[in-house]
Amino acid sequence: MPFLPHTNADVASMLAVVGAADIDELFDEIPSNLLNTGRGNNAPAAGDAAGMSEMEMLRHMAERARADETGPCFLGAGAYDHHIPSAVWDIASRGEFMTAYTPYQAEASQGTLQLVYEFQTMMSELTGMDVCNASVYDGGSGLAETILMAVRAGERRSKGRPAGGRRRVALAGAVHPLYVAAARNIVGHQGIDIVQLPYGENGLADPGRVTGLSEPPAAVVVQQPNFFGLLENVDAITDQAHECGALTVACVNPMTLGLLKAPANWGDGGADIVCGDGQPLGIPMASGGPSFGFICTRQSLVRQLPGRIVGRTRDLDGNPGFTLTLQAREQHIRRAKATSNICTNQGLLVTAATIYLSLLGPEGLRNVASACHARTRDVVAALELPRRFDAPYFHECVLRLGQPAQPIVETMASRGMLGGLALGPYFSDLSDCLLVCATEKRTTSDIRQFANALQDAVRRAA
Amino acid sequence: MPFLPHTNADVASMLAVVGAADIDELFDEIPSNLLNTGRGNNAPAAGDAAGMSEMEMLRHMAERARADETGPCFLGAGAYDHHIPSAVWDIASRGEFMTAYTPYQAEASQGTLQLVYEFQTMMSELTGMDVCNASVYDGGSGLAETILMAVRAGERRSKGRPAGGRRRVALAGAVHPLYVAAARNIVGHQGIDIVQLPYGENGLADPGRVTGLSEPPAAVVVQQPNFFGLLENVDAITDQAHECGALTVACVNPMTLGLLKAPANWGDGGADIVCGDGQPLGIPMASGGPSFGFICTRQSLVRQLPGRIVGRTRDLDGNPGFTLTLQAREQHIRRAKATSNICTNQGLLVTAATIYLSLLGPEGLRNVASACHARTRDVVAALELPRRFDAPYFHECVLRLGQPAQPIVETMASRGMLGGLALGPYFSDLSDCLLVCATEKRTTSDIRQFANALQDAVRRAA
Amino acid sequence: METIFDLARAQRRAGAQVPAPESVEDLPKTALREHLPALPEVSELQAVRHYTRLSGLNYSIDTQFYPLGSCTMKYNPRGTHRAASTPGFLDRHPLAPVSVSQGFLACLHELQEILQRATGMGSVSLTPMAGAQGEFAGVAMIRSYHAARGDTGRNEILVPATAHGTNPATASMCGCIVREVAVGPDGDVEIEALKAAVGPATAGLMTTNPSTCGLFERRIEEIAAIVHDAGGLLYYDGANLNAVLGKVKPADMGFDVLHLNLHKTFATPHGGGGPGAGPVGAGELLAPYLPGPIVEKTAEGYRWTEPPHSIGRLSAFMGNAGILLRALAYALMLGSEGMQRVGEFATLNANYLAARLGQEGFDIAYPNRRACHEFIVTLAAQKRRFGVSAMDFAKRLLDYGVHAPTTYFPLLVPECFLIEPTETESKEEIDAFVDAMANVLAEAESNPELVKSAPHDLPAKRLDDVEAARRLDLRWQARKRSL
Amino acid sequence: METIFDLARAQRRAGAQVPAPESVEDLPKTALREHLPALPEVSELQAVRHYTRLSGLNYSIDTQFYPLGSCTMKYNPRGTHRAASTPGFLDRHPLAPVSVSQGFLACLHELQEILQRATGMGSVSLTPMAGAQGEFAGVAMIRSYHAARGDTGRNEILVPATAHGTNPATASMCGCIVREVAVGPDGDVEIEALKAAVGPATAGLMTTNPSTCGLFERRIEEIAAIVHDAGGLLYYDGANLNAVLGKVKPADMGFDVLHLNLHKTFATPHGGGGPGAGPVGAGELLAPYLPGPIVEKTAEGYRWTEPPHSIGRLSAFMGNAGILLRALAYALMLGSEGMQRVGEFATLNANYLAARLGQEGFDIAYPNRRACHEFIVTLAAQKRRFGVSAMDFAKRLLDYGVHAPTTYFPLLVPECFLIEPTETESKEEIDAFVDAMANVLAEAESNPELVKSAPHDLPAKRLDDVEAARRLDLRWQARKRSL
Ligand SMILES: Cc1ncc(COP(=O)(O)O)c(C=O)c1O
Ligand SMILES: Cc1ncc(COP(=O)(O)O)c(C=O)c1O
Repeated sequence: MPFLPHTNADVASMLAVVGAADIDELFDEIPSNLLNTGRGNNAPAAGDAAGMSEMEMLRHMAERARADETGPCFLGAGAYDHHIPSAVWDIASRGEFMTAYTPYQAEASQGTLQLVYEFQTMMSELTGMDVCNASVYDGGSGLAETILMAVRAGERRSKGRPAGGRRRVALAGAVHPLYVAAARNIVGHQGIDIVQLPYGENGLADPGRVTGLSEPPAAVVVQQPNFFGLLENVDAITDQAHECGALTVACVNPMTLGLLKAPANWGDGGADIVCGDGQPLGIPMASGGPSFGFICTRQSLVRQLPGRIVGRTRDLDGNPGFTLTLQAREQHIRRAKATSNICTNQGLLVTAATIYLSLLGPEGLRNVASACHARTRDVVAALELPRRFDAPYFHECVLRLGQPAQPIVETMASRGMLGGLALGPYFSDLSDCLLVCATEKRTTSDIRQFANALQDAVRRAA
Repeated sequence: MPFLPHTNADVASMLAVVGAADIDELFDEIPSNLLNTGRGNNAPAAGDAAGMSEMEMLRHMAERARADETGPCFLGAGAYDHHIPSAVWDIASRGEFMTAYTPYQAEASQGTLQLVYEFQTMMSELTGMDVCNASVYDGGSGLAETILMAVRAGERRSKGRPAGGRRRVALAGAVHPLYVAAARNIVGHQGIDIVQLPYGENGLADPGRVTGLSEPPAAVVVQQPNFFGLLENVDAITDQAHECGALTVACVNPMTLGLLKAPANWGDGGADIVCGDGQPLGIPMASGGPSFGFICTRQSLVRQLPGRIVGRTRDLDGNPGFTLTLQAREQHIRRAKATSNICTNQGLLVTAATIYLSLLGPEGLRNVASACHARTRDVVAALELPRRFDAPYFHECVLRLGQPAQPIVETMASRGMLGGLALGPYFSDLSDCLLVCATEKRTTSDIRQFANALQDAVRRAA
Repeated sequence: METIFDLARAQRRAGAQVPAPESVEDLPKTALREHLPALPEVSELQAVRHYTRLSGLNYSIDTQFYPLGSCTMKYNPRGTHRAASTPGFLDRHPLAPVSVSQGFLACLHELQEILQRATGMGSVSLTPMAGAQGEFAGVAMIRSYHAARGDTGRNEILVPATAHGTNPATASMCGCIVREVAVGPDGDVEIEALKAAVGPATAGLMTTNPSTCGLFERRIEEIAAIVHDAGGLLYYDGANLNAVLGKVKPADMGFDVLHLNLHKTFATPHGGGGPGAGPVGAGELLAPYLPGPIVEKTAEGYRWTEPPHSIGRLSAFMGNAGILLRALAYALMLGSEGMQRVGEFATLNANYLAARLGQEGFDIAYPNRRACHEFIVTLAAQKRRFGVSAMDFAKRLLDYGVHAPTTYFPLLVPECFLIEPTETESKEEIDAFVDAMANVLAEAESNPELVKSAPHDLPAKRLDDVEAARRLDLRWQARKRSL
Repeated sequence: METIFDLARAQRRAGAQVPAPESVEDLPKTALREHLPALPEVSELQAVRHYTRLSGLNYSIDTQFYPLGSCTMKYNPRGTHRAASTPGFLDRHPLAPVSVSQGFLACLHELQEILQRATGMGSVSLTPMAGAQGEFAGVAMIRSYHAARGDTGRNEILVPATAHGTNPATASMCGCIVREVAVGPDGDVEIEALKAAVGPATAGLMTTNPSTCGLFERRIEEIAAIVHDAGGLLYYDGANLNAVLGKVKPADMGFDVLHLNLHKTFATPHGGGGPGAGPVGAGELLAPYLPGPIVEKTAEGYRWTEPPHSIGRLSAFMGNAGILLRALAYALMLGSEGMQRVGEFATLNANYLAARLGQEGFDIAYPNRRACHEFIVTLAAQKRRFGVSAMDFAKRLLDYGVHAPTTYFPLLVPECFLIEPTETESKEEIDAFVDAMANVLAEAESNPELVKSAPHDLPAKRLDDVEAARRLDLRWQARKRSL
């Protein structure tokens, strides 16, 4: 077996200490009818019983990986092909970060703990909020956790008062549909109701709709930029939500905050909770995971915040140091009454994002954001296709193909190009629409190549 | 500039301390006619004056790298496509190994120093010799250093006696021709003469030829396996060399020593100096460099050994520790009288090789060696081409194509396959011969694919 | 150590990482921020040096023995990291069409089959992103099953008193009520207590086996029968599967649904907090409720599918795909024989370590039971005699260059250490740990203050958790620079 | 720390790395070994943990300020490592046909051009594998040039007394006789001594500029004229080019041939001892003698070529190709402006540090000269007054978490430190170094024993070099296990 250090001599002397004749004897408490004593009937589907060598395994995996390589990516929709500085993963994959457990023993985990404290600071700076947690799983499930948090917070505020829509949350219509699906599937089990406000002809949520709801919801969720890449009227929505006593939940792409207004500054009062997916911050797309979700909030709501939080404290000598804090909210202490069941989170990705943000700095992040916008502008210009919505877009844009988009995407794929997302499966009224995206990595020649291929595919299919 | 930390405020305060008005003033000792005061006239050929971002640079380099990707490699001839365990470079490229200097401050370099001590031990075990240096540049220049060392050693032994062939070295005919070229170009400047003994019809050196030389040389150099992949009669050659008072120099592929007799055990007396290239030990082919050369020898010749050597010693508390030793042989102390001018060597590759050998262990290295031999046997069987030499081969073999080999190699390359080495440019009598090689990485399907393509190319060209 | 913010200076930057600026004149001013966020402004070298140094302050598997019970801190093979880092996988967009995803889908399908075989479950869904999310999926499936049958009164989830915190927390998140079932002095669930607890409100029972006490629940078949007879279903928390991998299949024990912690049993690195992956497996009854997407093999190739009554997706995309690839790579290197040996040698190491510690005078919590892959030592006697707590002991162990075992879990056993050496540690490492434990024991007797004020040789002295929670300091503030 | 051999046990192995055995029955028995070599037998985790831990015992740029004079320990950008690690480069066979090597050849050609522009030399050969091999190539070229002209009596190489050891050693390896030329009290070569030294036996002069004293040789043009007039040629040792990169071109100073240390000026990592790369450049006179191969651009693409009177190849293949790719990547990121700023800011940092140390009471060896990218401090006064040597000082600095400067080089200045901060270090790092120096100075006065017995906080106390050389222990021996 590849990873066992035991020599025959070791086994013999260890068994002697234990007082067992053989290893099988160590399993003598297990009912024999349950015990699999033969070898090999758990065989993996590939490879023989003895297992592959690392060389064979890598060849097997590399052949498969090669089959999936494609050309330049113009697909976004929640996962973005950004440049990742080489230093990010050279450092994040150091054994000391990658093979440590959750930092329960603070004195032996100051590296990870300080880094998370720095991460919390950076995310607070980006969103303008007071605090950030040390990650939840991803943007989709993170939205669910955020909704649960908002409902809890709402219930605390409305204690004594009639329940009303306190277990209902309103979502803007153009929140990422896969986030909405995940959130529904999770919060539904606590009887929380999600209502979606339709998006208007311009692709945006109508702030007026918020106050128009029969019962004011616990929270209003808006995504900026929204799923269509458009800039919502976040100021008005925030104000309307607050007006009807709801919390404002912002779902954001943290990369765009290099340029876009921090949610804390939305409207008069600012968003109350900010969530999102950290993938754009130095995380490879990697089929969507591992990435990480994050939740930021105001100091007043910190005890409702799920997930781990690191605090600065002092050691016996009075020197500063870092430790997990507010653990009394967590499942291992609070059990059935915890803010969430989350335990293992996405720590290594937080590590990468922290290094990424340090390397980019304020100017770097702003320039990445502006380059993404500029390249998308170039794509829209090159494609010469009508835009479906006329609100300002950031780095994704919905274009009308005048024919079903799905076959076009397939054609592009057969030429090794990720040409965007066909919106039909998500919004039946948009089946002739393509959501395209460009990041700072796309070159003029990528864009030309893409435009030619897409125009050609559209022409042939028409 | 990408890697400068200086803010304008820093520059101003630093200049104030120095007492200079601006940075240009710091260059006021340089004759102004030499000084380039304008910007940009050292422009790299690509990219603009401001330099590329890392993202742009990586794209530029990746496009070029992609152009050179080929299919399975059946080319050897001194560089071999072996499996490298992932752990090797994950660890060797840790900043603490990769960005340290030569371990001059021993107390701050115990990591590298202990590792080199372990390396010296492993190489001594493989070759059977007493000591190994901490690397020379590569196999080719290392052979030159070895010849210089042998001549020095010979001169010391023959002090007072007539010089004879003491500045002459005999090389077996099938030593790697590029090693021979490098060695000639280097040792020639010290008036050392290299004679090459022709290889026989069986591709091997004739041991009888050694004693047949008019004047006994300082040393006889034999490569095992030789350039043609054949196993030389190393026992007889060693004995013959010793008989005529010459040293025996073994040039070896360290991977093969997992299986082949250690040079220390050749003949009755064993080889006196062993050199070679460490590339097969966990070093990527990387166009031939960086790899590393090594030289092992007997204790009695250690003061003639060029390059760095690490010794175990004690610290002030009496605890064991490691340090560079025998520095009095080296250029920075001995200057014009040093054993060699080498200073910077190939330390990081030694690091990788040490980790590689630790992961492979005796059994692993033996199995790699036996797999290389077995796969080459499979290739020879699959190709159904006549062998040029009938002596036993190890993991390279010379096959006769019955037509010029160079065009066949070109045809194979145009199909993205490295089909072996055409021997014509190196040995004019072998222009219809192809040197093929297979490592443990070659699969049955690789070999089938190769055999089909080669047979097809041969058929078409015939 | 200074924070990255302390190193920052206005206008400093890692220039090679900053793209050229572009005009955004066309964007509405109201959408833009007025000031740049105060992210650190450092040079590339400063960032590299800072985070490289920070890494050196951690204990990790790659640098220390790490016998953290319930966490299975085994060797994380570097090859699996490389496999998952292949560009074709790393650069794959999650929504790439199936036609250009056959390699990735083949991998997932292969892993599904491996996990099916290893657990005996007929179907597996890989999407849950950690153990707790797997648990959520499982409980949600149980609820959906009952609901689909119109059996709407079942809203209670039973857990042994020793259950891991995620079990009750998950049940709550799924809208269930949690009932704890007592565990007897032999470490097994009390059958009578269980019988008393089940009833028409019972949705199911969640349990690990081996239990969080490191003991094999010997009457598991009887337990399964009781729950099933009461109309409930059985959830297997697979976090402890390492002990019996390849030896016992959860399906054979009577479980209906389970999750596995790939970041434990399948050696994917824990990353200082994650990521993990918590695939769920189900038998015939619950398979239709599995979360999607699942990979299906058809004559035309692999494709995504959703089980007919799926509880739906739990994440935006396909879970922690990169972790799944690592687990597959690991399983392929193990082969079926290797998989069986995992459980065998994890158990050998644990029993050997328990025996050695017993010889050194430590109290093993369940001395008459076989240890599985982990076991409990209670330091209650030492606490009583020397005033040295399990936490003190743990902190002092750090000074000996080993990570401490899990402390104060399970809650049942006072002053406890849950110790899990894992199968990839050598006898010498285990012996060195025994020596460290024996030394600390001697110190506890001769110099308890030394132990109570530990650690002494780490980057920080004992940190004040109470202070941390009382005076919350959760982010660096510019004013601190002047301190 | 235990060696890897101490961790080994018979029959232990890293199984995933061991291929299946194959028969070698067909090989002659006499060619085979009888016993397996005693390589370490360890598990994969043991190897990973051992070497990861060993790495932690090193000081390095990524973890410490490293002002090692003459070594240019600047930041090694991680992006250049990634560029060179692209599979198309990493897996490229050195003898791959030119038709499948156009990407690689284009890179080399681009680097040749960049180095030509940076040095003013018309031709560059990239093959030398380090500075010393570049020097060898250069001296061999000079010899070949004279020989080709029938000027056979020229076998003397002149070097300043302060020359780096590789200069005289190289001259000897090339079969030349070395003559040292005195350096005056102002740090410049003594013109009169040079005039006396040149003659019909002069093959050439080797020198750096800035010199090993960190000073710009002001009369370099006069020196060049003297050597040229005597029929000799000028070799530029480019190890110190960082000081004037983009500011002064060696060709303009009158040099005929040079080498560059890419592992210094071009930021490729030193790797704990190497590898480096020492490309040689030559003007019209010597270009025909450059070592091959060189890359040429033709209408049909790139190809290998040999200069007409080449001194021939010096290595089996194309030098340290991977290092060349890293240097190219670095140069591309610098751009021409960045290249110029290298010299400027290296010089600024050095002059600032020299000024600060002067203020703290240290003796700058050449106080009336501008420092270039490095400068010399002499601790002769401290040695005299406190009995604390430069070596003691160096060892004590290590305790402050900074690497020591180069000690006792150049030989001319007693008790010297050659200090080179490089341009990639921040003012704060430099200030912290000044503080450390000042502290050690205070300690030297108040508690010289503390300094003389340093280091105190490193993995080893002061190591006994004399013992190491007297009782040679160059490899681990099995019997030591019992010690
Ligand atoms: C017994 C047990 N169950 C469940 C979990 C939860 O798994 P995760 O941390 O992956 O959410 C853990 C891990 O901490 C565990 O030890
Ligand atoms: C001034 C000087 N010349 C030459 C060399 C030799 O270069 P290398 O070590 O690359 O052989 C060095 C480096 O140590 C040096 O500092």
